[in-house]
Amino acid sequence: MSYEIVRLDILTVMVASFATLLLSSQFLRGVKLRQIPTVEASLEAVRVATEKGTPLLFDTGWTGANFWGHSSGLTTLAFVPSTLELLKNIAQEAASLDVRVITGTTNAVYAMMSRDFMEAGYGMAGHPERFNPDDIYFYPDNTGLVLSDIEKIHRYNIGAAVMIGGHNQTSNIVIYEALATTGAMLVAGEIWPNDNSMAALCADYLSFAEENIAIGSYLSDDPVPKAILAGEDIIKGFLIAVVVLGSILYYLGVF
Amino acid sequence: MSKALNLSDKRWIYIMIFGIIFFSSVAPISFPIPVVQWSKDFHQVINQGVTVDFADPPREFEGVTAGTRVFILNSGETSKLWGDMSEAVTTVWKDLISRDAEILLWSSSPDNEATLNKYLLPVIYGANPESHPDYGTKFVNLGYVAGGNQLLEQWKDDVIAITPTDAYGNRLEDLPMMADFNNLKEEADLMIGLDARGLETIYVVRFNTPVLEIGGTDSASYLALSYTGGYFKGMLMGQRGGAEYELLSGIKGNSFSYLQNTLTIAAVMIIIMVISNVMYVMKGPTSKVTEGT
Amino acid sequence: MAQNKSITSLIMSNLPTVLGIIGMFVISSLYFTNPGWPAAVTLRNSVTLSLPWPIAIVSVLLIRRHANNIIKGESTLPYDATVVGSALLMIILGLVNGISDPTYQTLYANINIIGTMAVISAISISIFSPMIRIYRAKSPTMALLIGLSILAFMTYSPLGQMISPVIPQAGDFVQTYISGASDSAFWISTYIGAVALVTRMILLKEKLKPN
Amino acid sequence: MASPIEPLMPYLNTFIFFAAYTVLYKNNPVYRFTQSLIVGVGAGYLLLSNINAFYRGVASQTFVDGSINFSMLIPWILGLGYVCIFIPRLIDVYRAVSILTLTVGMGVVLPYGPAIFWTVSQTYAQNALNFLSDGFSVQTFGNLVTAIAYVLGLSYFFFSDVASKPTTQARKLGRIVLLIYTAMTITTTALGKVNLIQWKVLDTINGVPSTLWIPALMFLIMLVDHFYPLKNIISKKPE
Repeated sequence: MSYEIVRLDILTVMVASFATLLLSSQFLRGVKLRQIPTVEASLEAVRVATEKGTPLLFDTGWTGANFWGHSSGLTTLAFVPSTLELLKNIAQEAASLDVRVITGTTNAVYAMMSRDFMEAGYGMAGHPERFNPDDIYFYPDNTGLVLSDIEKIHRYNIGAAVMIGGHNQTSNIVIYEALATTGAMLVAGEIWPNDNSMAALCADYLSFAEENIAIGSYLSDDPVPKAILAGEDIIKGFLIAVVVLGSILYYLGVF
Repeated sequence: MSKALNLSDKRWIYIMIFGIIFFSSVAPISFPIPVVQWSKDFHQVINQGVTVDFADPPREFEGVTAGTRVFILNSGETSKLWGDMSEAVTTVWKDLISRDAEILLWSSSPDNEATLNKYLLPVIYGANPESHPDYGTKFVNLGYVAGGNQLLEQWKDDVIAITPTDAYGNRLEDLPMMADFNNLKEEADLMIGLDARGLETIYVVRFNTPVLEIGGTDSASYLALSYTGGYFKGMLMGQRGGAEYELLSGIKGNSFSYLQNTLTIAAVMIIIMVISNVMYVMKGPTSKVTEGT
Repeated sequence: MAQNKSITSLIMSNLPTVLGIIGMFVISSLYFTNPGWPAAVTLRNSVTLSLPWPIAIVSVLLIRRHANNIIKGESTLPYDATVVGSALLMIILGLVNGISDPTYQTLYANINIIGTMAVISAISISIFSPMIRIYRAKSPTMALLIGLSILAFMTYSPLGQMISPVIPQAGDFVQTYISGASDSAFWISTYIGAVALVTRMILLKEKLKPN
Repeated sequence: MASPIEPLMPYLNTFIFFAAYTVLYKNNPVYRFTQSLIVGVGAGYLLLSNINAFYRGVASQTFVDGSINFSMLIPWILGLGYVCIFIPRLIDVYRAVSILTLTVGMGVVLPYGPAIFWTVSQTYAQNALNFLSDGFSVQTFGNLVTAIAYVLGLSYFFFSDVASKPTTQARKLGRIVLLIYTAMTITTTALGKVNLIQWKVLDTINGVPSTLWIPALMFLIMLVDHFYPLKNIISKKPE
């Protein structure tokens, strides 16, 4: 059987992207990274919840919902590790300050992973007994998640929230509005641009799109994820060059 | 214990918005609207066609005429946006029927399927669409089939092999319309996504399939890449998009009744934002500075 | 020798992930080949056909959770009973009369579908509220953004056209050409981040379990 | 055939829609009941829809004309692997099946990233200088603006000091480009979503039967409750 290759140019770009990042993982170790405001602010939110004497809401929305081939595909998977790493760090801080962390998601598998990471965080703080698996909530659809989040915000008078993830149809702002009712501190970043716009309107601390994916690498002690993050800059630089130089070459008729 | 009504209570905002919507609904007026470029493009593609040239050789589509095979993907957020998409979808559907097109419908989730079952199909095909004379020859409903992008990858080669029956249990091979509407990469002449994503990379860049999009007003914000990148050859966004398509196609609908509401609410919001910001600048900043903005 | 052993043990301890990554690239090859490799097509199709299972299981887990709350006598008992009771009612209706049963269909459409639209419609009020309460010209950038929001209000309602046709033209320009490019930057940075995620998986840095 | 409860549905429909809004007044039992009902009905429906989807796609195709279709056995095996989530001793089987599904799903969509970032960049490059060859128009000027805005926006996402420090000015402009998007999106989203409320309000006014009295009654009850809390009438205790 003979196989025809479709779009060799895209295949080349994909292979080159992986090659760049794999090489970066070796050669860019130790490269310094700029700050992302939500990394430190997320831990600050735990302290604010402590002062107010209320639980912290950690909501990641649709994160991981697209394990199953949904149309938004890869982008919903990309920030799964990042949110889990953040949850582990928040859980560690919360355990030491004895703050309850209530989570919300739309996926049972992601909820199961959340349990692993949260439990690890409480263990790292030396307070595994403070971990309550019943504080991990999931709903089969976005509607259930938003409606129940609002109810919990009112019921627990939530004082601080970290909402880093992927919500749906900007429904994150309905949760933000409920948080405004209780006067909660809000740390937010969304993976999708329209949801991110709502975070820009309401959040006390904000991160944009890919910054939310990068948070996991910032929180890790491993130098390899940071090196890969630095390697991504090469791909972005290449795309910028494609536009700048490519436009001139197209105009000159070279292509 | 009785409580006084406090002007700083933000629930006044909610009451005001509901008030505007109510009064706009009981006193609708028609307004002139400009037709945006992506709506013009949408009608142009339906009416006259388009050339798609991402891969070699380019594909010429000559507009929707009798027998044009149109695959409609109810695969985005239809259930959530229906109140903002209803008129555009209905008007375009009527236009496709008037042009004698063959329509294949797929829903990516149970809620999307239920939305069209309740609000669209009864209007177009009656209470039992499977009993309509056009069913099987001009319209086939695949219903909810799980799989998202993976399914679209599979259907590009063969629909019937992956999904042997329609939403009502009929075998697809028994429906005349499906005889030459099976290999979507070649046999779908046009795709119309209802807030659908993923078509750009699955169909457009590899097979030059013409793709149009219908979404909510704000769908344009996250679908803009697909329009400026040239993947979508036209878009209708929100009830305003529906009104624009009514103007372009001459098919009457209900889109214009929504424009009174947007006019009133836009005017009120502009006045409030201008006044509150002028007062803020005059008083000097007192509230907290948000990091994000 | 010791290093080889540690690499072997690393791979063996991550066998499902290693096999999954190999599978991932085999499946990816289908994008670029015509026709696709039959074994890869079979794997992809089989996984797709099995997808209803995990989605259905989420519902079962949710119902189980609320049933457990009832058994434990939690303070949320009436609401847990509502969740479990309504879910069981739907399941019984669907199983007894089939999923085309009119009562089953109409309950879903008039409770869940309309509830979803209610939540999504509440987005508008949740935007108008902070726009009135906190959207202030705290800096020149904020002043620009507020100006653009006003332009958008005029463009996407008949108001702009009633004042001057130039207004909607200007709004459309910003939306199509600047917001469009910005949308691309948002998405593309995310896609690059996703490629980085797969790279970390290849290097076994992403196990989806905590260390 | 219509359901015998169909005549009640317009009232239920309107009640559910506006009951979801009562939380704007305050957290209350009507909201909590409605929320629980939506979650429960959704869970039951989703479960059966997916059983039906599996029946259509796999179960009904497993035995065809008296013989086994072996290609249909793999989805069955994977499905049984998922069921292991309910058996703690076999949870690793569930994890393995999940990883397989996850990686196959990622394999399908993995090429989409490079396909998008390569073809978008190419398209922008192709059109950026059209004003030099095709003359100055809104479209050719717009294409130039798009290319510049895209470059600035992308530069915002530089992470390493090596790349981000020399491009500080471009990144600041890039942040403004991203914020311009947010300003436009906030407004278009609000205007789009307010249509959804009007769509339902029009239904309460023009639908048969008219159900406008339901939200009106709800509003009145909330107003009364604000001054004379209904809870006190029921429990005979001050709030």
